[in-house]
This record gives sequence, structure tokens and C-alpha cells, in this order.
Amino acid sequence: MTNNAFILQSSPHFKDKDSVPKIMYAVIASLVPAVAASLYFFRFRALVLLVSCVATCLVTEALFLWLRRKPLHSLFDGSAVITGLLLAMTLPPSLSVELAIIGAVMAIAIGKQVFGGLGYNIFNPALVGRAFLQTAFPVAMTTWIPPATLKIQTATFATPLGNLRFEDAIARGTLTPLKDLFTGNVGGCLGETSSFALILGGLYLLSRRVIDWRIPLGILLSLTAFTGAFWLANPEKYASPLFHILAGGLLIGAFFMATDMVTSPITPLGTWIYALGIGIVIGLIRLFGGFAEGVMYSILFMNAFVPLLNRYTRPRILGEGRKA
Amino acid sequence: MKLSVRMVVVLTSIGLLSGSFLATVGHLTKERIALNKQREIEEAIIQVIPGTVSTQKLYEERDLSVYGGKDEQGTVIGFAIHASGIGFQDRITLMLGTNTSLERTNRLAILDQKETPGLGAKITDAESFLQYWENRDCSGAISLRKPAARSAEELLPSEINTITGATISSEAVLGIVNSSLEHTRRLLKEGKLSSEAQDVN
Amino acid sequence: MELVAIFISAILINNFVLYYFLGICPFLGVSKKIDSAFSMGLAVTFVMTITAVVSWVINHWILIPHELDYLKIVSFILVIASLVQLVEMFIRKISPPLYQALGIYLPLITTNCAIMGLALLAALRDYGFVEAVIFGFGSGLGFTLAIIIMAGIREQLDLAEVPEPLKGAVIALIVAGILALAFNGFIGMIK
Amino acid sequence: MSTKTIGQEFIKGLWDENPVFRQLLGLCPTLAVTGAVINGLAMGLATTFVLIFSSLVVSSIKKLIPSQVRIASYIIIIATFVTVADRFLAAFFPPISKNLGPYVPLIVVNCIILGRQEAFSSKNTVWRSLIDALGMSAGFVLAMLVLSAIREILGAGTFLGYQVMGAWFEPWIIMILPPGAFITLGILLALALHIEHRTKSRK
Amino acid sequence: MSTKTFPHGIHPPEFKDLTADKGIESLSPPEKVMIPLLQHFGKPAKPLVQKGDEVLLGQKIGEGQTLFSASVHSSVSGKVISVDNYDHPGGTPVPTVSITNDGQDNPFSEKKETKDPFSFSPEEIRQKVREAGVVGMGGAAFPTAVKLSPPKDKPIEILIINGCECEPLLTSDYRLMLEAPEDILKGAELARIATGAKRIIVGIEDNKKKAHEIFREKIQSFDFDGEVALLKTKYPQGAEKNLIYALLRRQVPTGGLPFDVGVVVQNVGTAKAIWEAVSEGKPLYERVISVSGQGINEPKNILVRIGTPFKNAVEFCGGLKEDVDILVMGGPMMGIVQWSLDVPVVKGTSGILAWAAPRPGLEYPCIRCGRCVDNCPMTLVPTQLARYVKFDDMSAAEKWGVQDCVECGCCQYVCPSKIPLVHWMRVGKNRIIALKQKKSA
Amino acid sequence: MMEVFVPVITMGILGLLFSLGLVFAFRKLRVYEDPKIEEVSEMLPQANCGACGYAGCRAFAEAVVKGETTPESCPVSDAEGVKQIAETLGVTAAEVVKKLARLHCRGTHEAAKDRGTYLGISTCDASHLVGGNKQCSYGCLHFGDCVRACPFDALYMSEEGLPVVIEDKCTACGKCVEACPRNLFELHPISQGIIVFCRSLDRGPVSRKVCKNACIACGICARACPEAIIIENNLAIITDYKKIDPEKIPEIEKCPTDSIGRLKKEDEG
Ligand SMILES: Cc1cc2nc3c(=O)[nH]c(=O)nc-3n(C[C@H](O)[C@H](O)[C@H](O)COP(=O)(O)O)c2cc1C
Ligand SMILES: Cc1cc2nc3c(=O)[nH]c(=O)nc-3n(C[C@H](O)[C@H](O)[C@H](O)COP(=O)(O)O)c2cc1C
Ligand SMILES: Cc1cc2nc3c(=O)[nH]c(=O)nc-3n(C[C@H](O)[C@H](O)[C@H](O)COP(=O)(O)O)c2cc1C
Ligand SMILES: Cc1cc2nc3c(=O)[nH]c(=O)nc-3n(C[C@H](O)[C@H](O)[C@H](O)CO)c2cc1C
Ligand code: SF4
Ligand code: SF4
Ligand code: SF4
Ligand code: SF4
Ligand code: FES
Repeated sequence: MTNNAFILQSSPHFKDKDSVPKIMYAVIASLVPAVAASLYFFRFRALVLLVSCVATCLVTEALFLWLRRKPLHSLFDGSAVITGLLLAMTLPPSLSVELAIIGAVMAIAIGKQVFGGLGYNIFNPALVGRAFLQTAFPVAMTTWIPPATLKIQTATFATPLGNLRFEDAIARGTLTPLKDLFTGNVGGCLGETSSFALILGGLYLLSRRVIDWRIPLGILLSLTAFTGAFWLANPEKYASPLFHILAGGLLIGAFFMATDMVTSPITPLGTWIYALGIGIVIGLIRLFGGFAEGVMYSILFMNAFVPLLNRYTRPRILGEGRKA
Repeated sequence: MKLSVRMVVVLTSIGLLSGSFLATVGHLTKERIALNKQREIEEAIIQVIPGTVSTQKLYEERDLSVYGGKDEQGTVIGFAIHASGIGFQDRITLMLGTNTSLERTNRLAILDQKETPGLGAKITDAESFLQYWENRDCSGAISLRKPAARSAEELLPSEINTITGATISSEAVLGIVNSSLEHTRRLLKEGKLSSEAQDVN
Repeated sequence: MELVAIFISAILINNFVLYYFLGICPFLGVSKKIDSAFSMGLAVTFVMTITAVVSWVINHWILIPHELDYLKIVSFILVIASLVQLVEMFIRKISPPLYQALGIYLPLITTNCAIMGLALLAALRDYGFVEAVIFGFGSGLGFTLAIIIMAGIREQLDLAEVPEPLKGAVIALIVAGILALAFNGFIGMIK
Repeated sequence: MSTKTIGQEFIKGLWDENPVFRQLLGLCPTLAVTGAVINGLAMGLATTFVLIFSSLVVSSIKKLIPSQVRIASYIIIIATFVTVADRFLAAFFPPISKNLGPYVPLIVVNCIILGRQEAFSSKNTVWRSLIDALGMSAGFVLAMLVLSAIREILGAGTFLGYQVMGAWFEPWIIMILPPGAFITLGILLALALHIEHRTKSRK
Repeated sequence: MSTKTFPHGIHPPEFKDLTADKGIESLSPPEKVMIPLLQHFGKPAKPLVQKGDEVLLGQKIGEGQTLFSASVHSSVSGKVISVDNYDHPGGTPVPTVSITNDGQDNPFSEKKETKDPFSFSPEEIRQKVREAGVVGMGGAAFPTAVKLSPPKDKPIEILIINGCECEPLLTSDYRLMLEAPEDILKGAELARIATGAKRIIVGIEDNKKKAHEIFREKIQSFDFDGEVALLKTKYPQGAEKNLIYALLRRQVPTGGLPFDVGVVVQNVGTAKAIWEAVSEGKPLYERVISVSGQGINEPKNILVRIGTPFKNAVEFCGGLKEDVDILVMGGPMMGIVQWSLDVPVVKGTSGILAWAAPRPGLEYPCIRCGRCVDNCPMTLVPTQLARYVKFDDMSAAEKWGVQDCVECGCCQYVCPSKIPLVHWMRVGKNRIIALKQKKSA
Repeated sequence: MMEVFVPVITMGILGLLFSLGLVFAFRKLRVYEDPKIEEVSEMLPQANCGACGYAGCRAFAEAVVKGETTPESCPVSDAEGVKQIAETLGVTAAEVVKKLARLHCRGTHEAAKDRGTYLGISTCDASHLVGGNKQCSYGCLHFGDCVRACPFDALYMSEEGLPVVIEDKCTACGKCVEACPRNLFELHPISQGIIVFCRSLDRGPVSRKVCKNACIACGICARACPEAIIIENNLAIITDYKKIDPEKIPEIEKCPTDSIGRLKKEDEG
């Protein structure tokens, strides 16, 4: 009983050990299988894009922290790394590094830091970056190369969804087999091809309770219901729900991007509406829209509703509405 | 003067003054504007039916008009179909030139579109799109080659190359062309395109 | 089907604010609080629907028959302005709180590009009467949707550490940009 | 009644009271037509024309108009000049007229114009109103020019249609699309605020 | 046997084994006691003594003036040395009577109650409880006499005896339940009579199985309609509103009291104090506290006189370890930090805890993970409340229910961003009260 | 002929209809608002500080025009402004005495010791809720709630760790008085000679231990000027500022801890 410097604070004095960096690093860890798969399927291209996106995100973040005179320790909370990783994972492997860098700068700058940095952004930063690129460079963003494992040489190559949407794959019988979708032996964005790796990472996050189970479940449910209804009505024209789940960016979106805590609702009911909404908008875009894929747009679209959802789905307080 | 009366008088007279001023301006510009419009159409017709000297409107309804392109003798040497429909973003308006039997295309011109610059907007580009429309077989439906063929020679006589990255715009143009061709063919069969009957000029 | 297409398109795809840039002033000005954004949205929807009716009538009964195309601007604006003014005074009379909520922006509806833009676009596209009304109503809803989303976001941003020079209109514009990006996803849905 | 000198009256429109950057007025056309410099310029000039002539008319007949029908009269006057501008463009520059679409008629509801009549011309002499209108127009044209230049250069690699970026440059199509318009204007506004803040704190 | 519980809540480490098996020891009265005149929820008592007065053990030295106040009694016999402001473990100084102990413990009142306590009328019970200065010992220190007087229009059906002791580290209630189960049950019966309740439910968490067994056995010998319920070990099982929900599925209305659903909740210690007050006329001048935590050399449960400086209690338990850097009165979830060992034990002191706190984690902005929402036993939205308070939107904070926060600390416990959520809640509540006062002024 | 006639008539009719509508609206639907409200509102400082008790300057203007309050209730308006408003409304204005906010604490970082390691929210009210970060339970907590509350930038935190009032800027709006959880600010007439710079009710030895500059209730000042100064609850209190005899000030200022006396240079901005 020597020191005179006890801690002064408000209760509680016990705290759980989990912390923001721990959560973020868990997400990074969960991305390892998907990153490995992307390196396996796209080799050097994947490496270049991953490294340049992560590095650019960190540099941009550091620049803004410095400009805003914020402590630099936030740089190491892992969130900028995730943004960089996920951005890279959603880029076509053939994209040039300059464009990837532009996307990464935009992701952090207008996707995150203009709102005040970690925790305050309304929209998913990685997807803001991707949406920027998609709109700025639509051709480069929809030019695909086959995975290194396919060993074929073609100038143009379609993703499974592009194949379905624009090349009448069902009628022509060229729909990508589910097995390939599962292993990842198909064209597409770096990190979206291997469903297996993504499910692995997603399950890890669910088991560690990092992500809210309602989000992936809600998205899968509503997408299944939506695409399932059309598939049952006309299997000649529409692909099965399972195809829709395994193809494109759905799994990476449902497990890693829609679940971004900052940009998803905090109330349980709000979370359900958000998740179901994402699934339905994906279905709408994939089946009837101008794009083969709608994961990015639907997440961004529902992000916009998050403040409203939070506001209008406040849980009932214990005892609220009871007469005194 | 009472306030309300003054209000009425002032506004009415400003209205009258403005009306007369505008009438003058309207009068002065009316012809020119009409002329501009007509010239635009005419130029397009001349473009899609080479050799046209004079033109004549043969048929008109909403979203579809058919013009005849005439040579020096005044014989109709081809039809120019003016049609529009929804593209990727907004309406696309085009003019297609065909021969008089509606079996071969002459040329295609895009008059108005709001597709994405650098992407869908390539439908106005001769190099990447319009060149494929020259001299196609249109006795049946024209179809789209997806993914795009490397050279024009590979295409079937009734095939058009897609614009890479803008399938939707390409399809939209194709859709407008096919349906208006169909429509025109029906009109022709029903004899509603007789050049003598509807001399507008 | 055509009507449904016009309606959906006006709300999601060719949204007045996010695609045509019409009505930006109230979109930025009255989107600070959800409640007033909502009232503004309703007011605009209401006025837009009426405008669609009135401008169609003027256009098809007066201007086109008499070939008075060049009076379009003047007559549209006059009729719309007087109409809005009446509505405004009416609201002021019957509901002072509503009037307070919309504040100075009610008169702004008069000179709001969205209203005038609606009349002009409907005329330009040669819509029939029912189409024009659906277009007006849908566009109003589209405006309402955009402004409510914006207000929700801005209320949330009131509780964020937005860097000082970016507060207010700047961040609102950037959010509008990202919203426009997000709404891009619906492009091509109507064919 | 304004007490500024004529010079100040003109200059204020360029920066201190710049309609776009400082007063956030007339944002709709600013955003809508600045995808290409030529359109921005045409729009700026059309607006200038309307602003100048309506200011002249309003300030010269201001005494005759009862205040209750003030706004209504201004609108008719403005609409008249807008129609003139619109017809003129359609008659003599059909391609530009087509590009600007409904935005020329929309000058009639441009907040800048009505705002100026209401705030300035209705209270000042013809001469001052003219200078004010010139200043404001210059400010508006300036804003249109800056915005459209950035958007056209980045979005198409061209300036007034001439290639200015090297062949290596991949145009950022987003810049000529709506999202680019919003974001660019947002960034420009932030810069304007920042500069303003700087000069103020130095004072 | 099924265990009952409420939704949400958390499972912090318990560390109860430090003291759970240690019997209650008595700490001899110190040389000097400092007895604050405010040891309860409400207004301070009015001093009845002056500097220089001689006082006896159990003599009333402060009179509760208003309804929400409680009398204060001397815990030693001796001489008053001052009546002025003195530091209080609650944080701010309050008027305090300091007394030097003459070591005699001469009792103030000799006469023992002869009448059978169970034959008293409700009013008599309340009177004796009020006289004895009994306040709730479960935390809020609410004057017990007030709780025993339910309003006429709110008939009481059920009396709940709160034996949850859900806070980590504390075991004083547990020891009481093991060592004086009869006194507790007798006190409960008196409280039942006073409130007119029909039934008594004793709620005990399933980490205190031994206490549960003893109570199940003892309750047989009473002839009231009683039940001993086993509850899941979860924090804050002992919080009144959650306990009522767990046991009865009734929701106490927001801003309301257990009265509103026909319930009164009393802590086990309070029940014992009621028994002693009514049967012996013994004022509340001593209580059992846990002195525990990894920073205490010999953690113990001890019976101490009110007004004893923390220092004496801690030294009795072997003193503090070297590396201690946090000292808390109460439990680790809701307790109040202390900066010195000179403050006195008060009626609401359930424990004195000390440990070496791990280096505080860096605070990050809220990442909206929603864990606070998922764990708040009141189903509030803590993150939003904290933001409203931080950005000073008090009307929104009020609308979102900041005043319903019971400051249990679950939200802050789970928050990965280490945001001082409870602190914000408290600031918010405080500001709202200040605003209301300003408005009514 | 028709070509000119039709548009002219159309426009004329439109103008006529429009003006008739306006006349109708003007007559039937207008809501009266006293133009004076606008006028008064324009004369107010537009600080919208709310110190008057109304929701901003415009609401205050309405209240003044309705006679619910008086012009001088705006603490921010200077005498000139108040007079102007009063003249507009035709009422006479009371004389306004210029007041300033003064801090009743000299517990600088150096003088007042910390209690421990404070880990809570960095505001005074939050710190006060957990007993404060200073050993003294009555003194300034240094987090500057007052500085943030001042709408006129009239306060800043000095290097020593106390808020300082910039006299030229202070309008005596009282926001700082409200903001301080320890109630250390008070509004005093600008001419005030002497004030007590301490609010501690601790016993002398305790206050001496926790803060070098605290009032230790030694009574020197009270003995020097018993008419106006008393010791109560371990603190010197000036009961009546007007009764302080200027001649006695040097005696009063013999306070061993300097906690009573005239303002010093460093207390002013
Ligand atoms: C999470 C995620 C979201 C995506 N969202 C979109 C999208 O909204 N739109 C899109 O065109 N592509 C998106 N992609 C890329 C697609 O999955 C797919 O690779 C591509 O769209 C198919 O190309 P296509 O549009 O030419 O068919 C996304 C990828 C990922 C990983
Ligand atoms: C911002 C943006 C604008 C686009 N604009 C067009 C367009 O104008 N026309 C079009 O056909 N496709 C456009 N697309 C691409 C389509 O969504 C779709 O990916 C494409 O039509 C698929 O064609 P592909 O199979 O040839 O790649 C655009 C995409 C984006 C991101
Ligand atoms: C979060 C929280 C936890 C509580 N935990 C307990 C507890 O474990 N045991 C207890 O007796 N009272 C606890 N209380 C206090 C009870 O809510 C209630 O006030 C008390 O049981 C009433 O009895 P009393 O008046 O006899 O103290 C807690 C209160 C709160 C807000
Ligand atoms: C489960 C989870 C998912 C995340 N997903 C994303 C993401 O999709 N995009 C992104 O930029 N950051 C993501 N982050 C990182 C971080 O939350 C994000 O950058 C914040 O939005 C920045 O404020 C994620 C973090 C977690 C914990
Ligand atoms: S908000 Fe209050 S009641 Fe809810 S968990 Fe936090 S402290 Fe407990
Ligand atoms: S637990 Fe913490 S980080 Fe998570 S939502 Fe609540 S306050 Fe935010
Ligand atoms: S807050 Fe205090 S210092 Fe600032 S102006 Fe008001 S009274 Fe003066
Ligand atoms: S508010 Fe009070 S305690 Fe806080 S800094 Fe100001 S004077 Fe000191
Ligand atoms: S310029 Fe469009 S609403 Fe103001």
C-alpha cells in the first residue's frame, strides 16, 4: 500500500479481453484460405494486386491520420489492412496496378476518412473503392482472365455469372459446374472464385462470434427464396439458388463485406431487414438488372439505409410500454 | 390605385408584354429550328441510304417513322427506319437504312443516346460497332455474336459483333432494329408504305 | 408494364436527384433532419403530381394545338409557381407546425428545378396523361427516398467526427456521390 | 442599398459571394452540365445572358411592381429571357442545345437568378445591378469552368474536345457520370472552405 | 431443477473462491469512526450531536428528515470530535460525524424487545425499521422503511429475497446465507407482513448451491407460502428488474418500481437487518463486507462497524499487495473507485476490493459491433446513447432511454473498443437531471 | 395575325389568372406576422446562445415584441443594442451594468495534486461524477468544459491549467457558470474589487494538503474586514461586496495562500 496513484474511473472495472485490433486480425486470419486460393489460381497477378492495395490503403490511412492530427496507433488496428485485402480480393486479376492503387486511395479517402475514420463511415470502404473503379473503368473491371490452373489461352473469358447472364449459358448448356464453383477453378475476381476457402473463413468468423450470424443467414435465405422461386417456375431460363450462392461475389460479400460492423445495423431487427434486403436486391440485379453481378451494389444500397434502420428498429426497452 | 387592382394590372401587363416579345422571338426562330430538325433527319437518311437525293416520309407513329430515300429520278431506292427504344440508361434513337425489299441493311446511324461514355456510347462508333451493320442480311432476325468475333469475316451474314463490355447496349440496338424491321415489313405487306399515297413534302 | 417501368425507373434508376441533378438545393438544404426531410419529400411529391397533371393539360390543350411551343417555359413556370404559392399559403394557414418544419424551403419548391424539370421532361418525352402522372408521382417518391436516406445519414453524421472543413454541404455531396454509385446497380433493370 | 464601390461589387461575385462555392446556389445545372467544358461554358453564358437582362429589367421597373406580385413578375421576366436563350441555342447551335437538353429552360428556376433579383436588383440602381449581375455571372462561369475542366480532363482526357492527356492515360469515366459530379463538387467546396478559413485566420 | 434467467447479460470471471469458504470474522471497532450523515439514497440526515458530545453505541446521531432519508446511529461509544464535511466513498465529501472510540461499547438502549416480533402490525414493523435506520444493503441503499410501505393502490403479491450476489468477487451475502439463514427468513417474514405480500421467493444463483440447499431445508420450518428458486449464474441476475423478469416474467414499467407489478425486492442482508431491528431494536451500525481481490493479502469476509476507515479493514486482511493499482468499494462491475484508504465503511459498502488492473486497452471509436446492444439486460442501445450524450443531444438520449440504464456495466464489459459507455450514461443522466432542474427552476 | 394574337392573349390571361389567384391568397390565406419581430431580430447579436432562456435570437425577438420579456434580458446585447431595440418598441430600457465571469479557484496543475490516474472521459462533468481527478473535491478539474461552453471564445485554458477569461470578449452570458460542475464561475460586476479564489469546504489541514492555493480558513481576512467577510464551513465568504472598505484591502491581501484578494494579471486575458 505504497502508491498514491490508484486508477480513477467509472464502473465497471472488469473488462472483456477482446479488442478492436483482435477482431480485425481475426478477420484477416479468416481471409488466409481465400488469399491462398487467390494466389494459387492467379499467381503473380494476385500477389501484385494484394500487396499494392494493402500498401496503398495503409499509406492513405496514415496520410489522413497525420492530416487530422490523430494518433498513428490507429494505423495498426487492422481495419485498413482489411479494406486493402478485401478490395484486392474483389478486383479482376487482370487489372493494372495503377488502377488498383486509385481504387485503394478512394476506398480509404472517400469511403472512410472523410466521415471521420474508423467507426464513422456509412458505406463499406472497400466497396466504395470497388464501385468507384467499376464506374470509372468499366471495361478494365469486366475483363477477365482464366485461372492459371485452366491453362487455356483466350482473349476474352467470361465469369460464371457473365456466362449465365449474357451468353445464354443455360440454353447452350455451358453453365459452369457447381464443383468448379466450389473449388474455385473458374474466372472471376481474385478472392471470389473459391467458395470452399470463403466458407472456411466464414465459419471461423462465425465460431469466434466476430460476425453477426444473422447477416450471412439472412442474405442466403432471401437470395435462395428469390432465385429459387424463379428457378422452380422456369429452370430452363433461371439458374438454381445453389448456383447463385456459389457463383460471383456472394459468399465473400455475405461473410466478409455485408458483415462489416461499422456499416451494418446495430439492432437485431434492423440487421434482419438489412440482410434480407441485400439478398433480394442481389436477386433483382442478377436476374433483371444490367449487370451480371449485384453483390457490391446491393450492399452499398443497403448501407445507405442503415442509419434509418437503426433509428426505426430500436429494441423495446425492458418494461417499455407497460403502464406504471 | 387599390393594391389588389394594381397587382392585377401590373401582372397582366407584364404578361402581355412578355407574350408579345416572345411571339416575335418565337416567330423569328421557328423556321430555323424546324429546319434544323428536318436537316438532321435528312442528313441521317442520306447517310444510311447512300445515293439519296431527296427524301419522303412514308409512315409515322410513336417511336417509329419510315422514310423513303429517292434518287434523282425520284424512285425510292431504300427505306430509312427511324426508331427508338430503351437502352442501358435511357432512350436510344437510331436510323437504319435498308433496301426496298427490306432484305439487306445499308447502314445504321445512332441519332441520340445517353449510354455510358467509353462503353455503351461505343454504339455510335464506326470502328467498334456501326461497321458491322453495313450490308447485313435482314430477311430474318439479325443476331448478336457473343463473345465478339475477332474479325468481321468470321461473322455470319446476319450477325453483328457485340461491343465488349457493353452487351446490353448492343442488345438494345439489336432489339430496336429487329422489332422495327418486323413492324416495317408488316406495314409494307399491308401496303401502308406506298410512296405515292403519303407525299408529305 | 410500361407504366410500372416508368414508375420504378423514376424512383430507382433515373432518380431526379441522383441521376438528373434536379432539386439539389432542397436535397442539401432540408436533409438535416429526417422529420423535415420527410415533410419536404411529401410536399415535393404532392406538388410534382399536380404539376404533372397541370403541365400536361397546358401542353396538350393550349400549347400544342396553337403551336405555342415557345411559351412552354413561361406558362409552365407561371402555373407551377402560382400553384405552389397557393399550396404554401394553404399549409401555412392550416398547419403552422408543418410550415415551421419546412421553413423557407416551401417557397423554394416554386423555383425548384425538380418541379420544372418534371414538367419539361414529361413534355419532352411525349408522355400520355396517365404516364405523365405516374412519372410525376414516381419522381416525387424518388426524391423523397433520396432525401430521407440522406437525412438519415446526416443525422448519423451529426454523431461522427467528420473533419471540420468537410462538415455540412461537403460531406453531403460526397454521400450523394456514393449514393449515386449505389443506385447505379439498378441501371438496366428496365428494358 | 449596397455601399460597395463598383469594383468591389464586381469582385465579390468571383469569390466572397461566389454563387456556387460560397452560396451553394444553382447547384443543379452546375452538376448536370459540367461533364464537358463546352457544355459548362455554354450554360454559363446562357445564364449570364439571362441574369444580365433580367437584372436590367427588374432594376429599372422595380418601383412599379407591388411587393406582393414581385416574385411572380420576376419569374415572368426571367422566363421570357430564358426562352430567348433557349430558342437562340436551338436555332443556331443545335448540337449544344441537344446536349444541354432541358437544362437551358431550367435556368428559369436557377436559384442564382431569382435570388439576385430578390436580394439585389429589386433594391439597387440599374447600373449597380448590371455590375452585380456581371460579377455573379463571372463567378458562375468561373465555377462551371473549373468544375467542367476537371471533369472533362479526368473523365475523357480532353479539354474542349482536344486531347490533353497522353495516350497512357485511362479516362476515369466516373468523372463524367453523376457520382463523379457530386464528389468533384464536394472536393472543390472543401477546398474553397479551406482557403476561406486560411485567409480568414490570417486576417 | 430448472434454473430461471433473463435475456442478455454476461458471464464475467467470478473469483468467488477467494473468500467463499471463509467464515465471517469480526473486526474490532477502530479508535476513531467517521460516520457520514448521508449513507442512503436521498437527503442527508440532520445531525443531532455537536462537537464535544458524548455518544453511546447505537445512539441516533442523525435524524432522517424527509421521507427519502434515513437516520444514522453511532457505531461506537465515545466523544464527537467534529461534525463537518469529510470524504465519502461515494466520491464527494458529505457532512460527517467523527467520534473517538472509548472502547467500552456502552449500548444506548438496554431494553430488549419482549413481544413476539411476528405479532407486530405492519405499521409497527415499519416504525422499528425506520427507527433503526435500515437501508437496502444490495447496493442502492434505498431507505427500507419506504420500500415496506407500498402505496395503497398497489397491492403487493410477492416479496423477493435477493440472494443472487451476481457481482464477481463478493461473497458477503453468500456467507450470511450460510451462517444466518434463519435470521434472513425471519426478516423476510417480517417484510412480508409489512408489505402485505402473500408469497416469498428467495432467488439464489446456481453457483451458490450450498446456500440454496440450506434455504430449501430451512424454509420448511416456516409456515408462510415460500419458495427457493434457483437462478442461472449470470450477471446481472441480481438486478431487481431482471430478477423479477427471471422469476415471474413480469416487466417493471420504465420509470416504474417493482410496486407497479406487485413485487418488493429485498437483499438478504437487508432481511437480516430488518429482523434485528424489529426483534432486538438494533440499529444498523455494523455490516458484513467482503475484503477481497488478488491485491489483498488475506481475503476475508468481515463484520465491521459503520464508520471504520477502509484502512483498518484492509490491514485486518493482511494489507494491500505492492502492485495494487485499483481500489474499489462494492463489486467490480458496479463498485466505486477509491483514491485513499481513509474513507469510512458505510451502510451500502458490500465489499472492499483491490487488484492490479491490466494495462488499460486503447480506446477506439465505436465500430458498431452491436455487442453492447446484444448484452444490455435492459435492451437499450448503449452505443447510440453514448454518442448522443457525447454530441450533447440530450433529448435524443432521453428518447432512447438513457434513464433506464441501471449502470450494470455489461455493455462496457463486452465493448471491444473500450469505450467508457457507463460513464457516458451517467454523464447523460446527470445532464438530463440538471436540465430538468433548470427548467423547473 | 393570329400568330401574334394568340400568344399575347394567352400570356395576358395567364398573368391575369395568376394575379387574381395571388390577390385571393393575399386576402384569404395570409397569416399575420408582426413586422417588428423581423426588425428586432435583426438588431440582436444573432449569437443564438440561448442564454436569454429562449430558443435562439428569433424566438427572443418574438417574446420581446409580445412583451413577454424585456430587451435587456439578452445578456449578450450591449447597452447600445438594448437601447436601439427599446426605442423601436417604444419602451424604456433599464440601465445595464456590465458584468464579467470570474473563476473562484486557483488550483493550478502545480498547486493542486492529482488523486490518481484518471481513465475516464475527458470532461469536467464526467470526472466530477467519479469524484474528480484532483485531490481537492471542490476545485477546478482542468478539462475545460467551461471553455467549450463559452459561445464567444472568451475563455481559454492557461498553461498552468486554469481557464482564463478574456475580458473584452466575455459578455456575461453565464454559459460557463452553468457548465462548471463544481460551480466555480460567478458573474461579477466589472468593477468588483476583491473576490475569494477558493470554494473548498475542507478543514484547513486537509485543504492545505491537497492544494497550495486553497483557503485554509485561518481567518486573517475576516479579522481584517469583519463587516463583509466571514468564515463559514471552513471557507472565507464575502457576504457583502459593497461593504468592503478599500483601505482594508492590503490587510485582506495578507492571506497566506493568496486565496482572497484582487484579480491578478494572470487571471485576465
Ligand atoms: C463482394 C463482391 C461484390 C461484387 N459486386 C459486384 C457488383 O455489384 N457488380 C459487378 O458487376 N460485379 C461485382 N463483383 C464482381 C463479380 O463477382 C463478377 O466477378 C463480375 O461482376 C462478373 O462480371 P460481369 O459483370 O462481366 O459478368 C463483385 C465481386 C465481389 C467479390
Ligand atoms: C458504370 C457502368 C456503366 C456501364 N455502362 C454500360 C453501357 O452503357 N452499356 C452497356 O451495355 N453496358 C454497360 N455497363 C456494363 C454492364 O453492366 C455489363 O457488365 C455489360 O453489359 C456486360 O457485357 P459483357 O458481357 O460484354 O462484358 C456498364 C457498367 C458500369 C459499371
Ligand atoms: C446491475 C445490478 C446488479 C445488482 N445485483 C444485486 C445482487 O446481486 N444482489 C442484491 O441483493 N442486489 C443487487 N442489486 C440491487 C437490486 O436491484 C435491488 O435494488 C436490491 O436487491 C433491493 O434490495 P435492498 O433494497 O434490500 O437492497 C443489483 C442492482 C443492479 C442495478
Ligand atoms: C467482420 C468485418 C468485416 C469487415 N468488412 C470490411 C469490408 O467489407 N470492407 C472494408 O473496407 N472494411 C471491412 N472491415 C474493416 C473495418 O470494419 C472497416 O474498414 C470500417 O468500415 C472502417 O471504418 C471489416 C471488419 C470486420 C470486423
Ligand atoms: S446501457 Fe446501462 S443497463 Fe444497458 S448494459 Fe449498459 S450499463 Fe447496463
Ligand atoms: S460494444 Fe462498443 S464498439 Fe461495439 S457497438 Fe457497443 S459501443 Fe460500439
Ligand atoms: S461563457 Fe462565461 S466567459 Fe464566456 S462569455 Fe459567457 S460568461 Fe463570459
Ligand atoms: S468547467 Fe469548472 S472544473 Fe472544468 S475547467 Fe472550467 S472551471 Fe475548471
Ligand atoms: S438549382 Fe436546382 S434546386 Fe436550386
